[in-house]
Amino acid sequence: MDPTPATTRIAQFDVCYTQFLDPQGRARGELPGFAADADEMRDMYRWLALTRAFDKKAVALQRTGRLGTYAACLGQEAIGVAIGKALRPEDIFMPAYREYAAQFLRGVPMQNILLYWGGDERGMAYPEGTPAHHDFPLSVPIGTHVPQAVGVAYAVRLRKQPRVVLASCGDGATSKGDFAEAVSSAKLWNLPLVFLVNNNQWAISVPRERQTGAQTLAQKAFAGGLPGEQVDGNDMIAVRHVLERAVERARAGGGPSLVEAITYRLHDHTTADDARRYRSEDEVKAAWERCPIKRLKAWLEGRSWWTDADEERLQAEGAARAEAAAQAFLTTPPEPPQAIFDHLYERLPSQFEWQREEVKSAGPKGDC
Amino acid sequence: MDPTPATTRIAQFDVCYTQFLDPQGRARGELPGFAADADEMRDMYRWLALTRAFDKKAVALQRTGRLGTYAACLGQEAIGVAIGKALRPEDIFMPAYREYAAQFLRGVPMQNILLYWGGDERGMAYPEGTPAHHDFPLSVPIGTHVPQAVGVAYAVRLRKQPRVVLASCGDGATSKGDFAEAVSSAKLWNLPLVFLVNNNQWAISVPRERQTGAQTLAQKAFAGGLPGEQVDGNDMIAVRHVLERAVERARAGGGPSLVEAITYRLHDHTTADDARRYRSEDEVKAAWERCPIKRLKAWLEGRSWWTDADEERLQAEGAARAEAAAQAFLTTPPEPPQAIFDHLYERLPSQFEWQREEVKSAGPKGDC
Amino acid sequence: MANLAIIEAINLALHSEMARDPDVVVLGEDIGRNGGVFRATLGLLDTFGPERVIDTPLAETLVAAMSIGLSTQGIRPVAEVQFSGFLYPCVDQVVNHATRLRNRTRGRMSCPLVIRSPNWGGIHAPEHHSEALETTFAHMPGLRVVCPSNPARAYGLLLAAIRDPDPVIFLEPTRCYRLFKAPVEDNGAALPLDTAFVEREGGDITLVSWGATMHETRLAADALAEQGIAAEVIDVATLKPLDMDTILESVAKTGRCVIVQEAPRAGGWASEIAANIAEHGLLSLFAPVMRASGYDTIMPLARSEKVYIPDVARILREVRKVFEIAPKN
Amino acid sequence: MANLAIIEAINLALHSEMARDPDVVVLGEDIGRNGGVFRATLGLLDTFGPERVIDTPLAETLVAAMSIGLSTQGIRPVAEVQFSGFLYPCVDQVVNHATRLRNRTRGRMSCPLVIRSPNWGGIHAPEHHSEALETTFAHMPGLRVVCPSNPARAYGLLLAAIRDPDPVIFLEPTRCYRLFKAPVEDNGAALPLDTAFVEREGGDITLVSWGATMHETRLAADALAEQGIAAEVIDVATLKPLDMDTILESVAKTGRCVIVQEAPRAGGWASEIAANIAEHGLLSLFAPVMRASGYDTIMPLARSEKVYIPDVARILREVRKVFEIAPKN
Ligand SMILES: Cc1ncc(C[n+]2csc(CCOP(=O)(O)OP(=O)(O)O)c2C)c(N)n1
Ligand SMILES: Cc1ncc(C[n+]2csc(CCOP(=O)(O)OP(=O)(O)O)c2C)c(N)n1
Ligand SMILES: [Mg+2]
Ligand SMILES: [Mg+2]
Repeated sequence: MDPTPATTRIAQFDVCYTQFLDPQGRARGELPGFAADADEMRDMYRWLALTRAFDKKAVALQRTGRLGTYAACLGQEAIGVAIGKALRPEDIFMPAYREYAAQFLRGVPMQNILLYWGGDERGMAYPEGTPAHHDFPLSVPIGTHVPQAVGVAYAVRLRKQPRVVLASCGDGATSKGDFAEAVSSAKLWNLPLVFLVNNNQWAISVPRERQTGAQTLAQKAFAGGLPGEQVDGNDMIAVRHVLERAVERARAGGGPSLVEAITYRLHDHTTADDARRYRSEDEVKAAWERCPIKRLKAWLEGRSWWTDADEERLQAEGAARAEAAAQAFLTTPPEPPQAIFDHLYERLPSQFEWQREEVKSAGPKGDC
Repeated sequence: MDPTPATTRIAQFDVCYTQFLDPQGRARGELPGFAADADEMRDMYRWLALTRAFDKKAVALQRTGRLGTYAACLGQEAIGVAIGKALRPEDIFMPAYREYAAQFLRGVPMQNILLYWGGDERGMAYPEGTPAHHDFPLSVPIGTHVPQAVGVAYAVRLRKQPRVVLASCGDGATSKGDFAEAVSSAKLWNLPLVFLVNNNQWAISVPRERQTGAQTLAQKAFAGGLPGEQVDGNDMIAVRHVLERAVERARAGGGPSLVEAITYRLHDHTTADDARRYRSEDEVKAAWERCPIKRLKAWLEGRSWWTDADEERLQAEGAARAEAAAQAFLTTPPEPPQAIFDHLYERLPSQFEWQREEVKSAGPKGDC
Repeated sequence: MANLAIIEAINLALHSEMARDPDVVVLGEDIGRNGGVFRATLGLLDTFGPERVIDTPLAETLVAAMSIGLSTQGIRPVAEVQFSGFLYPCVDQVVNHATRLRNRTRGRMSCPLVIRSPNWGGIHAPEHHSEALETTFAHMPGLRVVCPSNPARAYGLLLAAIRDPDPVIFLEPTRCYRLFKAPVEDNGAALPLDTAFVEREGGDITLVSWGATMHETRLAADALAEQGIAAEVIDVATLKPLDMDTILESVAKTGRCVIVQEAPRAGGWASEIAANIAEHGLLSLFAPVMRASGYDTIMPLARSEKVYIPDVARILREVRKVFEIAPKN
Repeated sequence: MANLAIIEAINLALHSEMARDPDVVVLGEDIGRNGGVFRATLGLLDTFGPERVIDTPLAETLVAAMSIGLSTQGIRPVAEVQFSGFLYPCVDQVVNHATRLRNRTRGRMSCPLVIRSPNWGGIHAPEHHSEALETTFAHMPGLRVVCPSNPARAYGLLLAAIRDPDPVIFLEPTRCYRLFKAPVEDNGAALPLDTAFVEREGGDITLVSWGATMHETRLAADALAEQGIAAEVIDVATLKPLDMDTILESVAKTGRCVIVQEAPRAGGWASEIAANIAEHGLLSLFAPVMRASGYDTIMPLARSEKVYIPDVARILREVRKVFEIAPKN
């Protein structure tokens, strides 16, 4: 724009980027308070590692024909752990589908995730008594759950509850109108709502820069007048800090905001995908250098908060938990066939009874 | 955001506002080149006045039961004239429904607009040989035509044509996901595309500030990495200048952009609406002070480019044209009933022939 | 007991249920200060305040999605979509989420929401304001689709829809909003959401319809009565779940059936009813099941809308065909 | 003449028509470098370049709207939507614009576009990847809805769809993509878009289906043949406009009919066909028209999808009912 005397600047917007640890795990400056708590930091590391162990197991189950299509979270574990740590039990989490770590922290048993990708709806019946029990299930239709978060947060505000709603979605999801309608409206009611964009650089085969003309995804916040910021999503400390700040601002009445967490999808899109078709091995290799687990481990070790023995114990725990989950999943008997009618309505209208009866008398047909 | 040493600013966005004439019609500084052309400036004034005469006639026809629901453009005429002037004949205009002035400039006969709101599809059969013949018809489902503009502009670019596509919509439309999907994607292909937001402060009864949390609508551009700016849409000189600049940038390969033109809906939303239910008379009265016609007239008079005799002639022309359009509309015989099948497909499949026959033999049932 | 028009009965039901149940909220475009473009929500803002009477931005996907979000939290949202032609942006949210959240979480979560919208043509409205959406929704598993046709049913069925634990699409007959008044008791009593209403008994032919075309159907029955033909008139009212028992019972008695719908013929709900009769009532039929229907063309603009909408003449034409094949003896 | 699977025939048709007509472009998510998640667009990017093979952002409304915009300019867009469960965000654009632009401009503009999508279940895919969308679209005036069921028809019907001057929804049988191979001649010859195919002649009963369930229907016909029952098998292929003549001719001969569909039963296209038989073929029927159908419930996740999808046993059960009422003499 050529400014003329008749042109005045009326608004200005910034996008900031936060990173505490460099890829080698060296602190770039002063760290947030929680980083002084060795137990807490070790716990975060533990969840990263457990999630990776789970992920590995799930892929292995799929590769051996014992699980359906699975969407791995390899390399993106820190975002999930950050969500799990930033939210309080009473908060409401509305995931896309790669934030397993957050779900684990909120009480979703690992076998539930396996059941889900194994084709069993009971995978999304998260147990009573856990925070996850009031969380949303995974959402496959991309971005569609995001505007629902506006309604959930509205309900929270209506009831004057001190709860925060966090909806996460991928970089691809930010192209959907659903996402934009949510962002555009959230500030109207000053909702206690955080939008988290899990920018893993790819939406199946479409790279981030072919997804939108926007230079950052954080700036999509401005379309709704929200603050939007970027954070290194592979820096466990940074992503937790930034998310926690956004969540607590929302809780304190400071309104909605958007966080874009930069990460990288180290795995194929799902087990049904072959990413070598569309991206270079070099790119993936370079991304491994920014792995969140390696980075936090280096930092912990630098502080002498982590030993080889700790690591060995943790690896064993991860393998054992993943194996236990796999066993629980594999030994879960299928539902009776007529279960496909049992949660259609609160009470099945009599008009559909004969269909349920037909299915019941035809007997089991399931497989998988 | 509390900046820490770990936080860096990575992007910045400005929204500017342009106004050349103050509400009294006084130039606030140097004017763009076209303002030195007295004939051109008078021509713009003429189109403003003709449009207002048409608008008045249409409302009168509705009030006397001779037209269906009509959406007036009272007070918003300058935006339409600016579009008409900024576009070349070969460009493609995709209107919402209040930019009649642009349509008139591009060759839509006034009676076509009356036919349309009078409930006759032929109103949108814009005449061959006019630029409007390749323009889109009015679009009632709010915002839905905007993403279509991405496809139209893509076709233009594919064919390497030196044409620009301009899609206009209201402030309310910017809340639709359709609008956001278009904005988000337009820069990916560097399309020759201008989004014009006709911000008349109201979407039926919903005021601009209850439409979105965004401080301006111009900043919705940033969600797609486009430049976005605001202009005084009631300042004929400013809105033409800013639009022309956006159109010519697009034509020159400079890519898509978004212009938010600030105006005010002086009339009820449509003739079916009663705006007194939800907004104050004071607000409307104050808005009349910013009327674009009054403003340009004052400026023209200040330069001695417009006389009372000119005004009288123009008013007479406007009344005569509007009356002629009304007569042409009122004397247009209805289509035969079976016409409801004649443009359903290029050739009506034989399966539907009997329906067409049934309608034909039942004879006319139309009214209105 | 007041004499009310359908739109007034809807307004009364909303007032009544919002007063009774503090968890009920209404939302939509222009439903607050403006009271809705048809005034269905008139007075709600003043009575219940802006927290429970939510003017939304112009974004129908958001309206549906917000309703889903609210309903998962125990709120009972009643959304208004201004005209049913603008319901299409809600379809994805309704079918991919609202109808299946209960099922996909095995009962952990649910969506007790209502989406109301004026449906069908006949008021000389602008383009896209006269659509017939009932079949699109009624085909979706997990949904209830309700189409009231008189004031008392509008009141009682809307109460039922709001109280129902599952999602309900509530399509109101725009052109009948103020067409006639009838007594409505504000007794807070819901009507059943799975029952067709036999409005008028008759042994010669069964006329089946719902929503706006109930009006033309009633007039057709009047006209037939004058010709000495006793039509049984059934208001389907709830399209899903569909009460075929009532229809089949009637057809068993009359042996003749004409179904009246305004939606396009191909794949309309009349076809579903006819198919069920063909399956379960074939042996009682004296003549083919005929459909007096909207045509398989775009709803025309105002000047030709009467060409499209099935009128009494079109209904009688189908009835005549039936009696030509199977004369009254 | 090559032996091709359905997915290969689709790929061949795209290659062939893009080579023949420079105005044809393809667009959609992951259709470029990745060749589509099912590889329908394999090789197109290398052959025709990124200007004509457009990887879109993840926005289905945009994909539909871009297709509309492109088609108005004389381009022939062939859009892919990754799974039909993600077609819902296209519905508004299709019904409020694509199907009616010609009509509302009285022929001045038109939308010769194709939207392709894998439809129906059976591949153990994740949630929302196994939906049956055909009826939702077939109810819309101004549209053509095409569901191929074998490689040659996939090739010929897709060519026809691309060349058709009006919008076409093209729903492909996901679970049959690679199920079998059959000869396909790459002769650039389109098949008619308004004609059902009598695949197998027989005088005892008419079996009608389309898309994926044609497979189970063929197997059912085989099983019946072993029992000495000669089934006439009709592939509807084009749901809209619907070729009832072919179906009615067959029913006139057999007097018995079972319609097989995977979509939910209520309001499915089987109901439309049954309603038309009830209207026009009533007198030739020996027994009720039965529907072997998907159920009125949410398509289950992979473990139970076979419970939902009509299999040979379910088809034979409906056939048995027919013969119980009207035994073969
Ligand atoms: C509405 C919709 N369209 C298409 C798909 C198919 N699909 C599944 S995942 C995916 C890419 C998602 O990308 P992103 O949002 O970045 O999330 P990521 O998988 O990278 O975590 C696509 C296109 C879908 N699930 N939903
Ligand atoms: C998708 C859709 N939703 C609702 C409506 C009903 N409606 C017609 S105009 C309008 C307000 C439009 O506001 P805006 O975009 O600001 O345009 P304006 O009328 O002010 O020019 C609404 C809600 C519609 N036409 N389309
Ligand atoms: Mg991604
Ligand atoms: Mg406006």
